[in-house]
Amino acid sequence: MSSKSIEGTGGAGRAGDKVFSGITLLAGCLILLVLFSVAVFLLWQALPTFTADSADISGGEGFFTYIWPLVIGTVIAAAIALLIATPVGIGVALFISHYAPRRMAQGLGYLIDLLAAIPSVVYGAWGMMVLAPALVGPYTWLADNAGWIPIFSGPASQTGKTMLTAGIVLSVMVLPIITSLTREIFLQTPKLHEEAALAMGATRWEMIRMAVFPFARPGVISAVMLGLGRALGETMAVALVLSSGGLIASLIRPGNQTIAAEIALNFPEAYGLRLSELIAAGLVLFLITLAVNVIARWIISRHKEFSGAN
Amino acid sequence: MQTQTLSRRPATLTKNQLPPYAVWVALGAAVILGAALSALIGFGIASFTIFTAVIFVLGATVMTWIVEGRRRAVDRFATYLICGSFLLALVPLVSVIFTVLSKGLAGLSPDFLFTSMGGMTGAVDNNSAETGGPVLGGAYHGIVGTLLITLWATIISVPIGLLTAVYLVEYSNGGPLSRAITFFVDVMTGIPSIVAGLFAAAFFALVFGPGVRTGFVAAVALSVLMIPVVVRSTEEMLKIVPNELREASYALGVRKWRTILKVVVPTAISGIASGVTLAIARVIGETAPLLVTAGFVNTINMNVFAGWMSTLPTYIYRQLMSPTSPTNTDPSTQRAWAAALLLIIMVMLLNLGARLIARMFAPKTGR
Amino acid sequence: ITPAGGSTPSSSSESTLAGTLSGSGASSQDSAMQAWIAGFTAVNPDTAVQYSPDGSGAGRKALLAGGVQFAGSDAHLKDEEVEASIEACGPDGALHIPAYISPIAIAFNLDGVDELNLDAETIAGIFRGEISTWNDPAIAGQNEGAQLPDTPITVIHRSDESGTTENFTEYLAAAAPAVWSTEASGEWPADLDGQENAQGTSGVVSAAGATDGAITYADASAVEGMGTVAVKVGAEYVPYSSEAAAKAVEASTPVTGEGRPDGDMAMDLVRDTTESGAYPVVLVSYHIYCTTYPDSETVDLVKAFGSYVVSEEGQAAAADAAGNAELSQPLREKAEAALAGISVAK
Amino acid sequence: MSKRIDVKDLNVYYGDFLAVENVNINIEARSVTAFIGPSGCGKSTFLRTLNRMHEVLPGARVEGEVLLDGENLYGPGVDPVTVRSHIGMVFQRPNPFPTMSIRDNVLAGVKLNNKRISKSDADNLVEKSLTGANLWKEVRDRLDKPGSGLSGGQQQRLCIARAIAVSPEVILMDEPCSALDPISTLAIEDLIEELKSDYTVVIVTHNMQQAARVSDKTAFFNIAGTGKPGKLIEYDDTTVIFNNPSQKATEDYVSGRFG
Amino acid sequence: MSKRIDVKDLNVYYGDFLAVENVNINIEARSVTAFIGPSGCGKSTFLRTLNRMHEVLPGARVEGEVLLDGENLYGPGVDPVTVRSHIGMVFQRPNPFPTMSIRDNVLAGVKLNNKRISKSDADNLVEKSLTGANLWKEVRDRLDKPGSGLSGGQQQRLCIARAIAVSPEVILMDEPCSALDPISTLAIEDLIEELKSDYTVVIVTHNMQQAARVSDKTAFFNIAGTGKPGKLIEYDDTTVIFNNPSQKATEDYVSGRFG
Ligand SMILES: Nc1ncnc2c1ncn2[C@@H]1O[C@H](COP(=O)(O)OP(=O)(O)OP(=O)(O)O)[C@@H](O)[C@H]1O
Ligand SMILES: Nc1ncnc2c1ncn2[C@@H]1O[C@H](COP(=O)(O)OP(=O)(O)OP(=O)(O)O)[C@@H](O)[C@H]1O
Ligand SMILES: [Mg+2]
Ligand SMILES: [Mg+2]
Ligand SMILES: O=P([O-])([O-])[O-]
Repeated sequence: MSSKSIEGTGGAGRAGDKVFSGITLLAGCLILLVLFSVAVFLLWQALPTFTADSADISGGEGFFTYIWPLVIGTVIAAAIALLIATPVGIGVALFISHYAPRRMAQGLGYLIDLLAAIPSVVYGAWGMMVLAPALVGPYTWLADNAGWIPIFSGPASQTGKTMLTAGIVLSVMVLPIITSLTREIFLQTPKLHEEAALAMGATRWEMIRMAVFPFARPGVISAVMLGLGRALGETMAVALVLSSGGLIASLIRPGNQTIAAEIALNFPEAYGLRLSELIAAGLVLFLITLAVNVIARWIISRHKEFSGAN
Repeated sequence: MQTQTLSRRPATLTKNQLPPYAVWVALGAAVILGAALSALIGFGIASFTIFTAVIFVLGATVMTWIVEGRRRAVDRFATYLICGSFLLALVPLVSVIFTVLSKGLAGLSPDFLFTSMGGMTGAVDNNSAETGGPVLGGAYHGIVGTLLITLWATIISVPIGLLTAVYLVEYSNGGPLSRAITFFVDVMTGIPSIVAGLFAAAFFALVFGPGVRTGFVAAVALSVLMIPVVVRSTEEMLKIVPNELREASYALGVRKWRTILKVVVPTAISGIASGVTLAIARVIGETAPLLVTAGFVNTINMNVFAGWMSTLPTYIYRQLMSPTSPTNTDPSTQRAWAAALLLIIMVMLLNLGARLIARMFAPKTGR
Repeated sequence: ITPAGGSTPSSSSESTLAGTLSGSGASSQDSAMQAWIAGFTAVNPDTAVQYSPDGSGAGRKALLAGGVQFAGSDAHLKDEEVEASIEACGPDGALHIPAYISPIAIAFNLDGVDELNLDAETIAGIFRGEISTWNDPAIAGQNEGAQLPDTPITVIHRSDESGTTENFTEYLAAAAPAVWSTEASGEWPADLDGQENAQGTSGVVSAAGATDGAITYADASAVEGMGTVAVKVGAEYVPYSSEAAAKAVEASTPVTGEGRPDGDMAMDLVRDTTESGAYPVVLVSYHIYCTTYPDSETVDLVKAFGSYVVSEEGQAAAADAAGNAELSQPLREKAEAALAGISVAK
Repeated sequence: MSKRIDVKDLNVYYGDFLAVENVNINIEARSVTAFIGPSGCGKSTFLRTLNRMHEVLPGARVEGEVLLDGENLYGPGVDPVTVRSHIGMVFQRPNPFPTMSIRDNVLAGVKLNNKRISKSDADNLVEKSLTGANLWKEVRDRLDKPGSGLSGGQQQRLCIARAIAVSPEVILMDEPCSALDPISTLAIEDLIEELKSDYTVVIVTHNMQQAARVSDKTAFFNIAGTGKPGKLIEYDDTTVIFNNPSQKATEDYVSGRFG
Repeated sequence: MSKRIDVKDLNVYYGDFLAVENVNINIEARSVTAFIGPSGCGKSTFLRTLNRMHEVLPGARVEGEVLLDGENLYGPGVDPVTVRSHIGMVFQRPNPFPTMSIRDNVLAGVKLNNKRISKSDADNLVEKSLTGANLWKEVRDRLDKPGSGLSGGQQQRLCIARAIAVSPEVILMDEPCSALDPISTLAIEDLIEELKSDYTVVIVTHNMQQAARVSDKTAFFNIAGTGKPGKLIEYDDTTVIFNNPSQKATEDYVSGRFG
């Protein structure tokens, strides 16, 4: 074959590389741009709220007084959802990755993924028509027998549409997100470390604690964050399932409200300042998400020295 | 050297083992005790199951602790909790599916699939409720809208999400820009869907004047919700493509971009497909952003660029929240649940389809 | 071309109308709207009318922004909106036509009790939570012989901002000012703790239907099968009915003021009326049109649709589908005259 | 403390695939036994059956007997977890737990059985194990640093320290030096020499020189081709295997004619 | 077709870490050159600098010159992609593209670059390359089956076929047999023997017997300890390196005294 030179060829090919990497960069920047415009949009629309006379804001005592019960409500709903969904989700993921017979594992994963296929209106309707009525009995029981705990103080809701119910519905919606991601991560635990633990005479659970959890920790945290995003932002299910009201400690009485549901319920009739208020509430939700993500990243990075990625 | 070992361990390999039937004995005892206890507070399936499960788990654990020691007991306890959490997760799934099936199956007729709500009024429903006739009207317009809007949302967000993931995994080297993108993608996952809708509506109003509501605007709103999911899942999938394949390709004198398109992406395609499916499943059920972007109509519209459109979720929502006939809500309720069933079936089919496509392109491991 | 306002669409069966009319607004008239759309497009096959039940506020906002040609609204334009309407609709601003009138029923779920007589103070007391059991003397005193249990009263109100709530609280604030101290508003007062709520008319009705001892307020068409309250007006107790509602509407006072066109039908209901046989807990939902549109096709379409809605035929179709009250003859005539004034912008 | 291992008629499977066929071998206590053979002949697979690590892989199973001082590891009622705490293992790639400090790595196995080990006992044990693994001097000042910060050779010795901390009777090593530089390799070889006075040591190596240097007895495994099962060809004193093997294949292999 | 390689004063870095220091070597055309040395001494690293694969890793860089028939691979204006199509590479673990058939794997170098090639040309090329890699007979009937369905040895030969299909001048192989069974190893060694008549072959191996069997010249690399740079200790005819090396370290290594 003729002797080829290595110089001066491939100019066009190089351009291809440049163009493609340029396009990918563009796509990345586009995302930043979209997010930036969402932020600008929120700020711009919310601005009148912050300059308005505090007597004109809903509740008549300024934006802070208006928003903070909603913030607490949002946090409570998301917290209940995560408190339930995180352990169960991790359990389900572990079941699929380390406990179920290998042949069944994939099918079982598909089954759980089905939960993600159910639209939120349907969850809302299910929560309102099936779950809430079913929970009236237990709530009454709780109010009678555990009423001294503030979160269970009575009288219990007669419709079952309470914060706890909303949290449970949210946890069901968040579960498949946490499960499907953590499952993938658990499956990727280095065999090396799993075997190191087993060879030392660890039981399966000890192996999971020694090798799987430390490795998966950052991944599990991001999975939970994704789930949290869903829980914080969910509108329809909460709007349908929660009998909203002012801030109260009891989870089995009607009361509390989340930001997303507040926006959805009041947006249609909102006008002028009220509209700005709702958008400002959206901005606050945005900030909560931001804060939560910052904290999550901080937790992940704090243990970087000991991270499983080394 | 060491004479006394720090670890206590049985002298032989088989000491301190529970016989295999012990677990069944524990289960039997738990069932009986559980029934007795739940009878005390008025027998119910739920309380019976809970009592039995709790007694069984605790009993078996304690039994193991006594005979086999702490470590086995903890292991057994963890095993039960983990299997239990799986069973627990099935409860809502079964309940939702059962609810949807029992309320919606009756309404799922060919008529429902192929007619719209055009011309349907409360009078029609009143009539069918009073005469016991069939429920008329269907969700065809919603099916069309759902398919078109989701399709467009996918067309917009998959390339952007995929390319961004490619940038993050293949090009960025963890620079500040990539960290910014990763971070904001995380933040994007928390945007409430209604805000995405408002944003898209405001954006199009700014460009095309007020009141522009089309399927496409809705698709843009859904894209804002879809993109982060696509980026996240694709990123993870690209990361696990072995480097040796990239190197094999480079070593053949293949350019990086071709390597990415022809080797890396195809290898990860099955994971990407399931990520995209997850993203679609995430947005296909959205209601709130659709109402402010695509409006709501009862007639068929096939054009995403002009005119209002309904989707199945908005259809469900409207049928439930403002029934066609306020006096006889049953026909609307039935239509809503039938549409819900349809929507779930659609997502399942989509999921299966994605798996099939993925299998076609996926790495072949036949032996 | 249809003669202005004069004839109903049925007389122009060879319709030459074409085009799409978009509206947005109150969800209360959604069901009636579907009937109007079906009836109108059946005789005008080349037309399309779309209505998005986004809520009254959103509808008015969309009309004023030029996004739709008409709005459906449970309330008439506020003063600052009237100002804005001059910019959006021409010098005469926007026109209110009452299209949908419906009594708001106060409905409860109590075994064996189908009807209760209550005065405004008692109703307000119940909905404030001050009267908390069904056998409270305030209730029992007005209902000799009724079997009232000691069930606690569960108040279920609307969780979303709504025209129904606004009209209901307007009634309470006007008729029982001593008890109902908060201002009328589309949002339920936030300081009333421990009450249940649900989204939308169907939401409150189904929640109340499933809860023993519940009481709620809702568009009367939706409360089939529940016990309802006859409201004390003057000296007598008036149960809800279409006729009683229409009577209350007739007794209303027109809204006047700067920037409202001639013949505008925006009205303020007299909630504390003592007129015999009137049921003052009533909701009037308007169609709000511009007085001028940029082109004649739209003008024709708007006029034709608007006339159909208020026509005897249109009102009957709506009442059939949605169970609301029909417009009375005098109101209908006034509405048709007003619609005739819509014209092409200069 | 050290125990002998006798293997009888062992067949090892991955699902339906017979990976190692019919092995009979008697491994002496307090000695170093080396397994050599070409890649894929089943050395690792066989080694892993000696502490029931094989069955960790899905579908993997075993037929036959492995006797630890006469007790069958695969007998009914034997818990693999117990087996593994009697028979320790060191892998080809050093695998300290990345999230644990050096100290915790050493104590990882001990803490499983003895949750509330006193601080002084633990300190003693850490020092003794690390000294036993020839690592104490190098890491005494940074016991609280992550184990993954050590060099490859140090990590491997840390893994050995971790294995001997639970005072097993047998230590299995699968190519413990193949990822290490020559200096670390020498350190590990010295260590093996020392370990043999207390433990039964079995080592897999692809390096015949290493086998010759460290082992008392050597087992040569071979495979007839891809898809065929690996077999134990010859097992004898190391000097015999390297200088005077009875099988032609062994001679070819140790003299470098293939592999 | 075959070309010689001359390396001048080459330093290879991973970020700030100097992995290989100051290598000078002249590799003959139409010959087999073997790199041997203990693990971590930089054999792979150095090999990868010969076709600019090194710089694929983030932070990796090179100082010095590598001349392919006198032309500097690291000269300005030289496109690494072009370099790699002149100098092929085969890796330690066989890595056929899992999404492609056997035929597509062989054509990968051509097709992935979107070069248009007629069906008959492609068929010819596939046959020629697979024949060149000693694989044609075994796979001619299942060219459309996935490449990952082959045995390890066949996969490795498929990778070699893939490498020679782009008609390179030099073929670099990084421990091409270390994952293979003895029979496949022999097949590959035979193949290397044949390849040498057309290509310049450079092979890294940890198996000294293999180096002795297949190579004409041998380069011995060594490392002083973890964290130190690897160095080329000695480079000479294979017979000299194995029988009469001039350096003490080389002698120690080839005689199995360490490594
Ligand atoms: N997880 C597994 N599943 C199926 N087969 C396997 C698995 N691991 C190994 N094998 C097969 O078992 C046989 C023996 O493999 P093993 O790893 O024991 O060889 P080895 O002698 O240790 O080789 P090396 O020197 O490369 O480590 C090989 O044919 C291999 O392909
Ligand atoms: N990607 C990398 N980043 C940083 N350092 C590396 C990287 N790859 C290898 N090294 C270091 O470079 C040195 C040489 O490694 P190299 O892989 O070239 O050795 P080798 O001689 O090929 O060893 P082996 O026989 O184990 O393959 C080692 O110290 C290694 O730790
Ligand atoms: Mg091995
Ligand atoms: Mg190497
Ligand atoms: O009609 P509403 O405004 O009460 O929903």
